[in-house]
Amino acid sequence: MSVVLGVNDLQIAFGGVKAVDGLTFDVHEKEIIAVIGPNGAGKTSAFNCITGFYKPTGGSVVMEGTDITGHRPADIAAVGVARTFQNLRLFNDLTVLDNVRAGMHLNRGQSWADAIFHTPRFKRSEAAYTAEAHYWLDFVNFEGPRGVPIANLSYGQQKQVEISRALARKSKLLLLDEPAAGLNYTEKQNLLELCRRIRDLGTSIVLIEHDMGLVMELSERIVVMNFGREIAEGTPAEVKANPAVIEAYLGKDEEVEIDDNA
Amino acid sequence: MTQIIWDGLFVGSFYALIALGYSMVYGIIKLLNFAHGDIYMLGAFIGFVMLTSMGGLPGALGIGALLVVLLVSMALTGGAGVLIERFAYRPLRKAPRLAVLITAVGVSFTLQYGVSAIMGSNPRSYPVRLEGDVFDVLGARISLPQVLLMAIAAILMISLNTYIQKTSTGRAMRSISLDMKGSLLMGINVNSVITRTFFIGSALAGAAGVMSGAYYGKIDFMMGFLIGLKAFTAAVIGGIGNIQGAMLGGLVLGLLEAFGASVFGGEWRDVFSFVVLILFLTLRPTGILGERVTERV
Amino acid sequence: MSGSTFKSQAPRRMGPVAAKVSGLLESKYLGWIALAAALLAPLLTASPYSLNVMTTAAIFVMLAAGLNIVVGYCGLLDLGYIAFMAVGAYTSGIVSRAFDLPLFFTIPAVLVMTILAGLIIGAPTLRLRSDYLAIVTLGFGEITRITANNLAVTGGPSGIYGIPKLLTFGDFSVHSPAVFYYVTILIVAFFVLASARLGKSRLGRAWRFVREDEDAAEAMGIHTYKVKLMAYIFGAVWGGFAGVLFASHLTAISPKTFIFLQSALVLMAVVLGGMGNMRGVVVGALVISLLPELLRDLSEYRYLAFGLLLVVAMVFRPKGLWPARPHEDERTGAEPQTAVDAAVSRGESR
Amino acid sequence: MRISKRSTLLLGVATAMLFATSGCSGGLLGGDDAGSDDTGPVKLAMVVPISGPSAPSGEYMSNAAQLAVDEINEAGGVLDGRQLELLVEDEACDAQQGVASANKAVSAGAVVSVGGYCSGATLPQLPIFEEANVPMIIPAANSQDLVKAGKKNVFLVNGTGNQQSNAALEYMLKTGVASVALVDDNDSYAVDITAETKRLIEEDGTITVALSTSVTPGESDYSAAVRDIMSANPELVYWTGYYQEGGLIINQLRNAGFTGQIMVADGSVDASISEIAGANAEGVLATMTQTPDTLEGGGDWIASYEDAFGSAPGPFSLQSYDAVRLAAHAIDEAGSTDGDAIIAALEAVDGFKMFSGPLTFTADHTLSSGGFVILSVQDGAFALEDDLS
Repeated sequence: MSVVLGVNDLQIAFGGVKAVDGLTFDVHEKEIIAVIGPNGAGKTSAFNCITGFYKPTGGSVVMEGTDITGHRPADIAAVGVARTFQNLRLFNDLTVLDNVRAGMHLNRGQSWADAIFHTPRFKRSEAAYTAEAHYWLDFVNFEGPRGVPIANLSYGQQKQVEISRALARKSKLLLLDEPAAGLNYTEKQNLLELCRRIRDLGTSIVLIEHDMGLVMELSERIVVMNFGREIAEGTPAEVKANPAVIEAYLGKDEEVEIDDNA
Repeated sequence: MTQIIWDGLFVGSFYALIALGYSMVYGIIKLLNFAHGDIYMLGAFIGFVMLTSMGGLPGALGIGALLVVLLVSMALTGGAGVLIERFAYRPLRKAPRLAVLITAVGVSFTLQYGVSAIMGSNPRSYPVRLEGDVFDVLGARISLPQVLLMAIAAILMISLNTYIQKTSTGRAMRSISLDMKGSLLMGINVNSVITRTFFIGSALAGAAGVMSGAYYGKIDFMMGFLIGLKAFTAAVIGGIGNIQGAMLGGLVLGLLEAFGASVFGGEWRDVFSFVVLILFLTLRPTGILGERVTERV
Repeated sequence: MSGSTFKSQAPRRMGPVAAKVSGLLESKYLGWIALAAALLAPLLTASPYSLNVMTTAAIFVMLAAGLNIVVGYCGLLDLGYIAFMAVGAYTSGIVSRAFDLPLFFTIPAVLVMTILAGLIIGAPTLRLRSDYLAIVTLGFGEITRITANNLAVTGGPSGIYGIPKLLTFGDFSVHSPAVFYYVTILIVAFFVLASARLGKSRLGRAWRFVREDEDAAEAMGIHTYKVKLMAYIFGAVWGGFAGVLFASHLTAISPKTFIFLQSALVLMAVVLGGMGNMRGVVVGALVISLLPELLRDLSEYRYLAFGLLLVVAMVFRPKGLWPARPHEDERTGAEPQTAVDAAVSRGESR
Repeated sequence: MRISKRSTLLLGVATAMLFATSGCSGGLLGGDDAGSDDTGPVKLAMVVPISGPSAPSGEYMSNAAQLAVDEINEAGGVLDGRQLELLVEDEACDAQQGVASANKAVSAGAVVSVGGYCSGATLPQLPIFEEANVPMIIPAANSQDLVKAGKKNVFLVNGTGNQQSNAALEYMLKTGVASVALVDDNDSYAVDITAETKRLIEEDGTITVALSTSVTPGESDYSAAVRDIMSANPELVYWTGYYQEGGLIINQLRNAGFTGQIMVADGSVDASISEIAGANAEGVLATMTQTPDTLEGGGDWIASYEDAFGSAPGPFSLQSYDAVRLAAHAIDEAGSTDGDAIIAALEAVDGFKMFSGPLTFTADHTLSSGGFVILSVQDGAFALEDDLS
């Protein structure tokens, strides 16, 4: 299995505080990896470094052989990294379809001149945008209205739209920041199934998640962080048995059993 | 040469007084209060109305009367600032930044043309004028009124600085500017602190307005526009949100302008200061004294 | 399917008349109706005065359409927009007088200069925070005006007068007021249509994404800086062409025309009309430019009223009086599903 | 979209009704020759600032023009009994507004224009009046650009920048000034005078121009200009801008210890200048055409003006009054309201009696003699210093 993303000794500091301090992991093709850790462990900061929203103060990020360390987020997205955000970052005033079309921005297919003169090329391109947006909404089993502003949707539906938007990017790698937060049981089960279908498309997934049940069931490997450092990495079973992980989550000297069932 | 420095410092102290309000408000609620320059104009007109209505009295009382007028004008412009915050800005505290900025432009328009509607669009001349001896210091001609005005400006700025550093309100201001949500959680009455900030900032601008009227003699409803821009430039030079920075920035801009004007010619003076503003914003947006702030996603 | 199912979801409590008016305003033929009205108007009144007022209003509509790209679509507050109009007007004035050309032939030069102006103003400033951007554009607007005032090539403070006509074919000149009005209306209509269409394209969507959430847009691979620069350049070109029409209309331009007040008026048209909603912007521009003509006696108070209106509008309707109501049809069923599958398949993604 | 189709129809019907009710008055379909009416009043257009910072001047001008119109009407009007009517429109010192108002006046059927205060707003009006074949008698605006435009329908009854500069130079030579500083406010009117004065001084060669500089209007602090003047150390400072900044500069110059003479151009001749500069304005000289209070025999005229409007006349009141009288004279001479005939009559005017002296136009339609005199501030008001004769 070839390596899609290589994160090597990643570091970022804010005014002397090291939010991420030496994070290293690889993501292979068609792999689902979870990054877990207590609140403030530096998971989202790591995501932001990988996707270019923060400039790492050290280390490197390599995407399919291209060094993307410290590049612009847009350039990193263009190389094939898509992401969702911890708190939904949708375009609230725009329609559901427009939100999904955002993921297709790099498809091109029309120029501004095409738009002004409504050339056949423009019409074809717009039809393709719309059709593809519907395709991705269907893919995530979105059942809400599609022509209305995002703000009219339920939270669960908004989460679905955010994932379809990222999917529309058609990237090799998808970073999901707490995709299950705020979802009910059924929705979580759907998410689980969705992630697998995404993987089957050929996309690797890295997710930050607090729901251990979901993490254990879904991910092939788990990276555990605490205080910016990587304290463990391995299969779900290995991680569950790792004393450092248990300590990080529950403090010293306590027996712990991480619940398998979500 | 000494004359250039002195002139620059004198104008700079006006910039500094106005820049303080800009900077304080920006520091606390990240609002670029476009109408701030017009508060300065409002102060000048309030002073004008008071002095005119007193008839011949102020002339006889001289500087004492002027000081009283200065204080009352400060109180009134401070109140105006509070009202503006309450009715125009507070309802928009959570609105998109664009909406707030546009509101500020609207407030500025309202103040300018409100004063123009009431007082007429013609320039007015101040009934009381500061006059006094001129003496020569190291080749610069320095007049008594200039010294007096700079002393008043200095006193105002020093007391403000003490207030911010030493009192609980001052600490609350600093804390809100660092973290508004956190301050709310810590039990700070954010609204009351913001109100005070607007009061103080506007009062200082009002003071500058009265001082300008009394020194230069001519006031008009557009007088706040350009100086507002300059004061903003000063605040940026010093590091916006930073109190000492605003004072420093005012003086620095005054000096830069004085030298710029003597090098490039008076007609390019404003272009010169706008270029300074743009250079600072693009090359060092945190100003001379500001700290680098990382914006979080 | 008309898509009325979800349209009715929007909360609307209005009587039948209001509904009819609203239906009319949302009609997709509204633009054509407005154009027809503009073309028919001179049949009713064609005095030099009314033609002048209508021509001025049309040019103002064009300015508002341009600023709407920057402020409405892209969410960048530009307080010095009139500078672009100045660049266009001065370029065409200077070039046409220097080479004794009708203004029409200065268009390439105007294009180059306005794009340059957009780049010069945009490139250093578009990385700034939005409020800094506002004040820097104000500064640039003033710099442009003062520079025009100070330079000899721009005619100094008296500006340029005796600007040639837009176009002359032998004896026939398009400068008789009525003909010029029609030429202006057609040009403005084209630019308004073009900006409305841009708004509904890939680029227009990118502008809105940037306006709504810059970070999310970046994460989607949208180079926000370039996209903003594009908005600036389009806005600049619109403003520049409005400047050419303006120069041709007035035959004289001077720095005094390009003061901050003018930028603020265009901004008001955009804001009051409804940021991002091209129809609203056109209405806003017409109101701002025609109202003072209708209420000449109150002209002293109009700016006060505009200022108050701006504050009130923002406090109670932060998106403008007639904001864009995003809505589109649900699935039309026309999408060729197999073609989508093909497009979606991995190979074509990059 | 069912609703919209019906409303399209509605709008169509409404438009049709509008057409039907409005008839064809003035539309492209009907005749729009508004000015061809031979019996009604003869309309004179006066486009002057009514709003904005120059509004007071506009009032001085429109009042005086109205006074002349009333007097002429009382004496029987023009063209054997037709009354004159004055249409006052706002220019607001703004090009756009000026054009709109000029068009409005043309639409209303004005046959002669007797307005024009701000040169910047007057220049773009030239083509409009030219196209409508309406002669312009411009009472106040006097930029050289108006002359340079070379329009045959344009006549200036105020002295031009060139004549003002000549008057300034004449006085400087007369009083033996050796060096001058020229300061303007970067406005077209002021820059025009500065440039012209500089050219004349350099041509003449006896006086040196120690400094020529501009300030930005609308500010309070002019220390940069003051510093430059102090270091150039001229014997006379000639300020060519308006009184608002003029007052400030006079004040700041005197406070900085300037002891030489200060002279201002006609834009600064306003009572406000001594309000702003206070005692420092005493003795300030001005180049100015005659104002009623400096004119011999102006007293009666002032009295009738005050009678009619309850306030004293101001700058350019006289010129406006004369412009209307001149217009009436030309219309009578021409025997019709035809533009070409009136222009011919104006060109033929020889020794028409005006306040500024007998009028004959030069080839470029300016006054043969500008009538500029030197005033000075005495006890807070401008008074005649030297009539340069």
